Amino acid sequence: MFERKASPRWGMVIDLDRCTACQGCVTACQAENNVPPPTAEGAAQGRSIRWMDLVPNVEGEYPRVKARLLPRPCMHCDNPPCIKVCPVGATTKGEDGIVIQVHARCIGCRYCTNACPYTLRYFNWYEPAWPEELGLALNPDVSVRPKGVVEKCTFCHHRLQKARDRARAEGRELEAGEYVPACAEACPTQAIAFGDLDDPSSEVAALARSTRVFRLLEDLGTEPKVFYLREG
Amino acid sequence: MTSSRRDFLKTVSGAAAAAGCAPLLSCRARAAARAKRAEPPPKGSPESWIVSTCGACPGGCGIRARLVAGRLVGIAGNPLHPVNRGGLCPLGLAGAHALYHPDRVRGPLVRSGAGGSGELRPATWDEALALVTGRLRDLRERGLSHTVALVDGTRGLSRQVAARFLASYGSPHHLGGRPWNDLGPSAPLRAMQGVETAAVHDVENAAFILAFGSGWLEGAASPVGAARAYGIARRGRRSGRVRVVHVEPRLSTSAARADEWIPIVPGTEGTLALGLMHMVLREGLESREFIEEWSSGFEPLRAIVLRDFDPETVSERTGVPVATIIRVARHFASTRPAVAIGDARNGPGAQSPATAIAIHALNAVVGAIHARGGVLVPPEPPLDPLPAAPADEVAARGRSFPAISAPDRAGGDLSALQAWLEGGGAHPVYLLMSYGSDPIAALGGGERVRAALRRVPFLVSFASFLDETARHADVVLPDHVYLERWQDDPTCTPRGFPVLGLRRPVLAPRHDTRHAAEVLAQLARGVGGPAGEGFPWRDFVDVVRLSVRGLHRSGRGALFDVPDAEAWVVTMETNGWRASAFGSFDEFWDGLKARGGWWDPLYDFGERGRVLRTPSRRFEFAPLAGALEEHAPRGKAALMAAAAVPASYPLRLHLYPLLAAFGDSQGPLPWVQDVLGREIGESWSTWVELAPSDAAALRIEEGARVKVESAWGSVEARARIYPGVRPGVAAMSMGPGGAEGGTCRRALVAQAGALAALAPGRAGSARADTWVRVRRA
Amino acid sequence: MSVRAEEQLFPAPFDEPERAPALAPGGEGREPEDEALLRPVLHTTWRFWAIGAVLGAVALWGANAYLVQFRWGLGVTGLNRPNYWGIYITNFVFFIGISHAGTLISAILRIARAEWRRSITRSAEVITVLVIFFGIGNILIDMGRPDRLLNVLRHGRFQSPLLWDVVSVSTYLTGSTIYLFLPLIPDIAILRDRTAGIRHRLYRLLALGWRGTPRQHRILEVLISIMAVVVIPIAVSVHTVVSFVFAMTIQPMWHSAIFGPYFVVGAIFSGIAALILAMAVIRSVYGLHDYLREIHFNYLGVLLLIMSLLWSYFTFGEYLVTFYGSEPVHMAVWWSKIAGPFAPAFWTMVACCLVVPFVVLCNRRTRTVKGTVLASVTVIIGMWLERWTIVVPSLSSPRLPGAAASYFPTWVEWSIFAGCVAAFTLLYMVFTKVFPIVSIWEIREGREAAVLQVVERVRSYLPPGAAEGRAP
Amino acid sequence: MSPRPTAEASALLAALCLACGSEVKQPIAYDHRLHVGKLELACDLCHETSSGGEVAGLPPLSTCATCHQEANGPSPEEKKVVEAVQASREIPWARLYELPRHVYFTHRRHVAVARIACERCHGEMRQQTRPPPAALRSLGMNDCLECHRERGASRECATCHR
Repeated sequence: MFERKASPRWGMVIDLDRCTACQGCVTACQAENNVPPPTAEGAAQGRSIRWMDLVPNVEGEYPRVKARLLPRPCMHCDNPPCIKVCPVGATTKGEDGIVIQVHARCIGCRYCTNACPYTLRYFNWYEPAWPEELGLALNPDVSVRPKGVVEKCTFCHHRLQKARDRARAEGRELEAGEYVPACAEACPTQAIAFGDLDDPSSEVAALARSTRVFRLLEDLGTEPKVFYLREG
Repeated sequence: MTSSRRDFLKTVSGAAAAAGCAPLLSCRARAAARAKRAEPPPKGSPESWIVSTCGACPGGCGIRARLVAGRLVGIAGNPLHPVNRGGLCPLGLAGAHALYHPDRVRGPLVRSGAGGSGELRPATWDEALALVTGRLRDLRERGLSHTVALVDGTRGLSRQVAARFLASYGSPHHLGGRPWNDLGPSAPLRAMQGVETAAVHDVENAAFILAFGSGWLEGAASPVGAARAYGIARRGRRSGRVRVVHVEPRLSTSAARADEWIPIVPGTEGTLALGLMHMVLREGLESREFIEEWSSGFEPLRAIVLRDFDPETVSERTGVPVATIIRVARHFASTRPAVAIGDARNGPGAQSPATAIAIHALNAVVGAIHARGGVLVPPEPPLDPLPAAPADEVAARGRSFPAISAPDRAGGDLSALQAWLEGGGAHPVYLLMSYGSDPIAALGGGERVRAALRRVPFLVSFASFLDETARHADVVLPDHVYLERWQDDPTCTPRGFPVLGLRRPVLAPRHDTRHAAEVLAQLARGVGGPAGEGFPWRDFVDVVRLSVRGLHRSGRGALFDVPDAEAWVVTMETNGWRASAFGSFDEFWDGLKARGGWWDPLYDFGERGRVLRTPSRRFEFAPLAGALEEHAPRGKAALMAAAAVPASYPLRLHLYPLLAAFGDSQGPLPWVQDVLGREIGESWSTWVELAPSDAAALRIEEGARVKVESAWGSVEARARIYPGVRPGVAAMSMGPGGAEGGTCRRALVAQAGALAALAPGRAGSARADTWVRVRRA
Repeated sequence: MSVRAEEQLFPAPFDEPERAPALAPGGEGREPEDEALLRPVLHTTWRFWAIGAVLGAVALWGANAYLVQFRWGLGVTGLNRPNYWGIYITNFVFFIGISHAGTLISAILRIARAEWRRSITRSAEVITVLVIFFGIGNILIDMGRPDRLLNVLRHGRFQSPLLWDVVSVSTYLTGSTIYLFLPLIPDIAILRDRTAGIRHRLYRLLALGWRGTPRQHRILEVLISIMAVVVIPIAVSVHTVVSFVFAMTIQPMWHSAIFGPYFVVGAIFSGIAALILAMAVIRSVYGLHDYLREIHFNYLGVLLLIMSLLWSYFTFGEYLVTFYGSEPVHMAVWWSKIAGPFAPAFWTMVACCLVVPFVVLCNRRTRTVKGTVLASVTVIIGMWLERWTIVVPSLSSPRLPGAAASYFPTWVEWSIFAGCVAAFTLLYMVFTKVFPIVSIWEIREGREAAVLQVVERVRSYLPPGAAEGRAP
Repeated sequence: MSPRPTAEASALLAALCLACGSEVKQPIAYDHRLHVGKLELACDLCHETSSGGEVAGLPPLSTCATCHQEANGPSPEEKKVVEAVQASREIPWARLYELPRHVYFTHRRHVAVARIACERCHGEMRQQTRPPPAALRSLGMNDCLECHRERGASRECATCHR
C-alpha cells in the first residue's frame, strides 16, 4: 500500500557562526508544542520546560573569557540511552530516526530523564496550567500533556505527519523543505538547517560533512543527529 | 537549597500544630494561584493564515498568524518579508500571549481615587470620551490649547494622525516617546549630514564590524533584521566571513558572538573611537577621497585628535591596551568595507550623542558613509501625504508657543518634558496624552519621574496594558493590541531599502478597546472646530489606503516576494523599467494584504544630495571638532580627570539591553520572561553582575542578596559573579518598564525600577557616569 | 563462608553449659520455659497501644502527605531538572537493602548450620518481608503516574533494568514470604492449641493441619532447606539489579561495574544492623533476655564488623578508581561528594559506616549489646546517607551546563519517609502480637536435638585416631 | 484545577474507549438505510470532509436543505428537518465518535490515501434505519494496530500519538 523508499534520517545542523543566541527557537518551540507558560516559582526550582534550550557555557578568566551559547534540542540519538531504560516502551525511535515520547503510556518513573546524558527530557511536575485566556493559543496539532509524564523535543513530528499526508494526498513524494520544525522555521539567521541526513543532496547532509562540525558528548557513542558547526 | 530547607522547617512546625488536613489546605491556596488546565481547539477545525506585521517591538517583522476555530494558535514569520524573511524573535513568537494576556485593559477606565493614586474604575466609552473631550474643549475655549501635550511612541500614519490632531487643535507639543530600540532620527546624522532619519549599518556587506557599546545584536532597532544580516555576513555570502570586534564593559551575547571582545571602561567608547581615529590618521590609513571630496572641516579635527588622543592617553582612559588600539585601528582601516556601529538605543543607558558622533566620524574617516558595507541613509517610501490639516486662529496661536522638545538630546523629548514639568517650562501642561508610549517607564520610572508627571492635572493614556503611565492616568482609552488593528509600519532593511509593512487585524478585538488613532479622530470631532474637520475618514484603514496610493502610483519597488524575485526587481529598476505591474489600486491593495507589504530593494549610492543636506552639501566634521575644542584648553587633563573613582561609590553601573526585554507596549509574557537572562541563568529576578575580583573584595557570594546603591537611591538584587564583567563595573540588564502586579508580572519590572532608583530621571546619561556601590543586604 | 570457617570464627560455646536445658524430650513440665515467647502474643499491655497509636499517627500523616502528592503531582516534592530522583529512590534502595537482613542472613546461617541462629531467624525474616513492601512502595510513590502501574505488566520491556527489578523484587518477596511462613507453621499450631474464638480459627487455617508428626517434620525441614538455598541467589540478584538501575546508565559515578557486589554488600551490612536493632528492641520490650543473649549480639557484631570492612573496601575502591580516572564529568560528582555540597552527607556516612562500627566492634569489650546497638544505629543512618550520596550527586552535576539546580526534600517527602518508617515499625509490632517473634519449635528442637548433633558434628571434624579408640 | 487521576488515568480505558460514555441521542432519527442504501447517496455528500479532512464532519443545514425544502413524505422525523430548514436553524447533530485527546487520526490519510472503505471502521451504517445510540463498532488501539499490520502501515507510536 505505502510503497516506501529507504526511510529518511531526519537530522539538524546548527551553525553557531550564524546563531545570535536570540532564543527565537526556544519560544517558537514552546508556542508550537503547547509548553505551559513557565512561572517564577517553577523557574527558581529548575522546572521550566524548554524542549529547545539555550545552554550557556562560560569559560576562562577575565579578560580571556569565552562564552558559548548552544541552542540545544533533543539530539535524537541513533543510539539513544533513554529508550533502553524505559520500562514500558513509552519512548521509541521511529524508522526515520526521530525519538518520540508517548505521553499516554509513560508511567512517569523518570528513568529516561536520568539516563539521558544531555538532560534534555522534561517532566510535568504539576498539571499544566494556563493563566486565564492564555490557553486559547494552544496548537491543535499537539496534545496537552497531563501531569506526571515525561516530555521532550519531537523534531515537531506532527509537522512531518501533516506534510507527509499532504504529499500523499497529492500523490507525490515529500519535498525537501516541506517539513521543518518550528525552531528552524523561526530562526532569524537561518542557523538551524533541517533535513534528511541520508540524502546526499540535502543541505543538512552537506553541512554535516563540514570541517567545522562537532556533536555534543560525541564520545559517549550516542550518535546524535543534531550537528553543530563551530564558529570561525 | 536553603530556602527549601527553611520551607521544610516552617511546614513541619506548622504541621505539628495543625491537624492532618493542613497540607491539603496549603496546597489549595497554591491551586487558587495556579490557573486552569486548557485544551487546544477541537481536532479537525478549519485553519487559516493571515499575513500581518509584528508590533511587539519597533522591528517591523512580517508575521503570519495561524487561526483555528477563531483562536490565534500560532505566529510564524512571513517568509516574504524582507526584514525578517520568516525569522522571528521570542517576543514576536509569543505574540498570541499578548493578545490573550490576562493583564490587558478590557475597556475604558476612569480615575476613581485621588490624583496619582492609581485607582481606576471601568467606564463606558461615552463617559470616558466625554470626559476627555470636555477637558480638551474647555482648554481650547479658554485659549489654553498650547497646554496640551502628546507623547507619541508611534510612527508612520499613526504619528501623522496625532500631528494632525495637535495642528488643528493648536498645540506645539508633539513629543517623541519612542520605545528604546525604535529607529529614530540619529543624532550624528542630524549633526553631520543634516538628515532627519535613522542611520542603518550595512552589516550584510561589511567585511569588518567594530561594535561599540552594548548589544548591537540584541539591542538593535530591528533585532531580527540585525540578526539576519549578521547571519548572512557570517556564513551566507560569497565574499567571505565578516570579522566582528565588540567593545563593551560586559561580555554580552553580542560580545560572545564576536571574534574579539574588548572590555572597556563604561562610557568611554567615544574616547576609544577617537583613539582609533588617531592611529588611522597617524598611519595615513584614512580615506583621502572621502575627506577631500565629500567632507568639510576635517583639518581642525585632525589637529585635535592627533594632539589629544594618542594611544597611551586613550588606553589609560578606556582601559584598552595600547597594542589592542593599534591593532584594531590598523585592521579597521585596512579592511574594506568596514563599519563602526554605535548603540542605537535611546532612553536610559543610551550612548551620549557625543559618543555617537565620534563613532560616526570614525566611519567617515575611513569612508564608510553612504557606501556599500557602511552607514546608509534609508530613503522614505513614496507614500501620499495626507491633505493639509485645517487650522483656525486658535490653532495658529497655540502652535506659535515654544515647543517642549530637545531632539538633539539623548533622552530625547521625554527628558525635555521632565525638565519642563519640573519647573523649567515656559507654561504649565494641563493635559498630557500618552499614545503608544509609557513615558514614566521610558524615563526610567521612579518617584521623581512620577512626581513630575503628577504635576499634569489631567493624564490620558491609550495603553492596552496597565503600564506605569496608565496607572497614573485620569482616563485610560485602551488601544487594541497590534494583532487587532490596522496600521502601516514604515521601516527599512539593514541594506537601506525602504519597507512599508501592512499591519492588519488577525482577529476581532477581544475586549472593549478602540483603535487609538480613531479615538484621536473622535476626540477631534468632539472638540469641534477645525480639529473636527481634519478627520473626514471613516476609519484608520481609509487613511492607510489613502496613503499607500502613493506607492501604487510611483510604480517603484515591489510587493514582498520570495528572495529570488529580488534580483529581478533590481535588474528591472536599474534599467529604468517598472519592476512590477501592480494593476489597479484594489489589486495592489489586495497584494499588500496577501504579501504583507511593499519594498524597494534598491539603494542608490549615487544620490549624494539626499544623504548630505548640510548647508555645505558635505559631510561636516565641525560638530565633533567643536565639541572637542570645548575641552581643548584642559586637553588631556580633562580626559584623565573624568576617570577618577568617587570614593564612596567605587563601581560603575553598566546597563545593557536584553532582546527579550523589549516591547514596553505589552505585558511581560511568561515564555519571554523565562528566556531573559539565559546566558547567566537568571530570568525572573533582578540581578547584578559583578566581576569575581570585585565580588571577592566585597565578600559577596554567588547568588547573595545585595543592595546596589547610588547617590540617588538603592535597589535590591541577586548578586551573580560573572567573569565576563570588567572589574570595577556592576552590570544590570534593562527591563522594559511597566507597573507591578498582574498575573504574569514579576521581577522583570523591578529591573526597570532599579534604574529609576539608581539614576532617577537621568535618562541618557545614566550609563556614562552612574557610580554605585554593592553590599550585602 | 563455609561451615568450618563459621565455627572457628565463633569459638565460644553455643550456650553456657550451666544454662543448657535438659536434653530430655519436651513434656508438661517444660511448658513454662518457653511461655515467655508466647506471652507477647497472648498478652498485650497499654504500652503497645500507646506506641502503636503514635506510630499509626505518623503513618497516617505520611499517607496524607502522599495524598497531597497524588492530588497535585510530584511538584510538591523538591525534585527538579536535573535532580529527577531523590529521597524516594534513596528510600527504595535503602529499604530493599534492609530487607537483606532477614532472608539472606537467616538462610546463610541455616545452611551454615550456625546453631545460634535459632532465636534470631524469625525476627530477621519478618524484617525482610515487611520492608520489601516499603521498598516497592517507594517506587510507586516516586511514579508520576501511579495509576498507570499496570502498564508495567501490559507493556513491560525487558531491556529496561527497571523491569529486572520488578521481577527480582517480586520473586524475592514471594520467596521470602514462603520462607517466613514455613518455619512459622509449627508455632502457629502451638498457638492454635492455645487460643479460642476467631484467633483460633485463623491459626487453624494457617497451621495447615500441622500435628507435628515426624513425617511432617521431615517435609518441613526439606522445604525449609530448599527455600534457604533458593532464596540466597534471589536475594543477591535483588540488590544486584537494584544497583543495575543506576549502573546501566552512563551517568558519572553510576556507571560502575562494581555496583552489583557493592550494593549487595551494603545491603547485607545495613540488614544486619537493622536486625541487631530489632533484636535489641524485642529483647528489652518483651524481656527475652534468655533467648536473645549477649552472645547473639556478639556474633552479629562480628558479622557487622566484617561487612563494614568489606563495604569500606568497596567504597574505597570505587572512589579511588574514579579519582585516578580523572574524567572531568566524574570528577565533578566526585568533588561534590568529597568537598562540595554533598560533603557533609558523605563524611557523616564514612563516620557512621566505618569509623564508629570499627571502633566499637573490633574491641571485644565494647562489642556488647549496647555497643552493637550503637554501631547498628549509626550504620543504618550511614547506609541511608550512602544511598543518598549515590542517587543525588550524580544527577546534580549534569554533563551539560544550564540545568544546575539543587535538591532538598520538601515536607511531603520527609513526611512520607517518616510514614514509611512508622508504618514498618507498626506492622512489625503487630506481627509480634500475632506470631511468636522467636521460633518456639526451633528453640525446642535446638534443646532437644541440636546439642547432640553438634557434638556429633564436631567429632566428625576431628581426626578419627585417638578419639575413636578411647570411647567412654 | 481538578485532580484528574481517574479521568485520564487510564491508558487502559482511554485507548479502548473510542466510543464510550452514555448513549448518544440525535435530534432527528435520521435513516441511513433510506439515504445511503436506497437513495444511494455517497457518504461524503453529508460527511463532507470524510475523504480529505481530519474529521468526517457532520452535515450543515444547507446540505439537508438541498432536498428538504419541503416535505418529501409523511415521516414525522422529516417534518422536523423541514421545520429546521424553513427556520434556518442548524440541526445539532451529536458526534458519535470521540477520539481521546492524545490520539491523532485523519480521514484524509485513511480514506483519500489508503482508500479504506467507511464500513471497515464504522460498520454497516447503511443498514441503520435509526441513529445508533453508540458506535456500531467499538474501536480500540488493537483494532488500529491489526489493520495497520495487515496493510503494512506504520505501527510506530508516533504515527497516532503525540
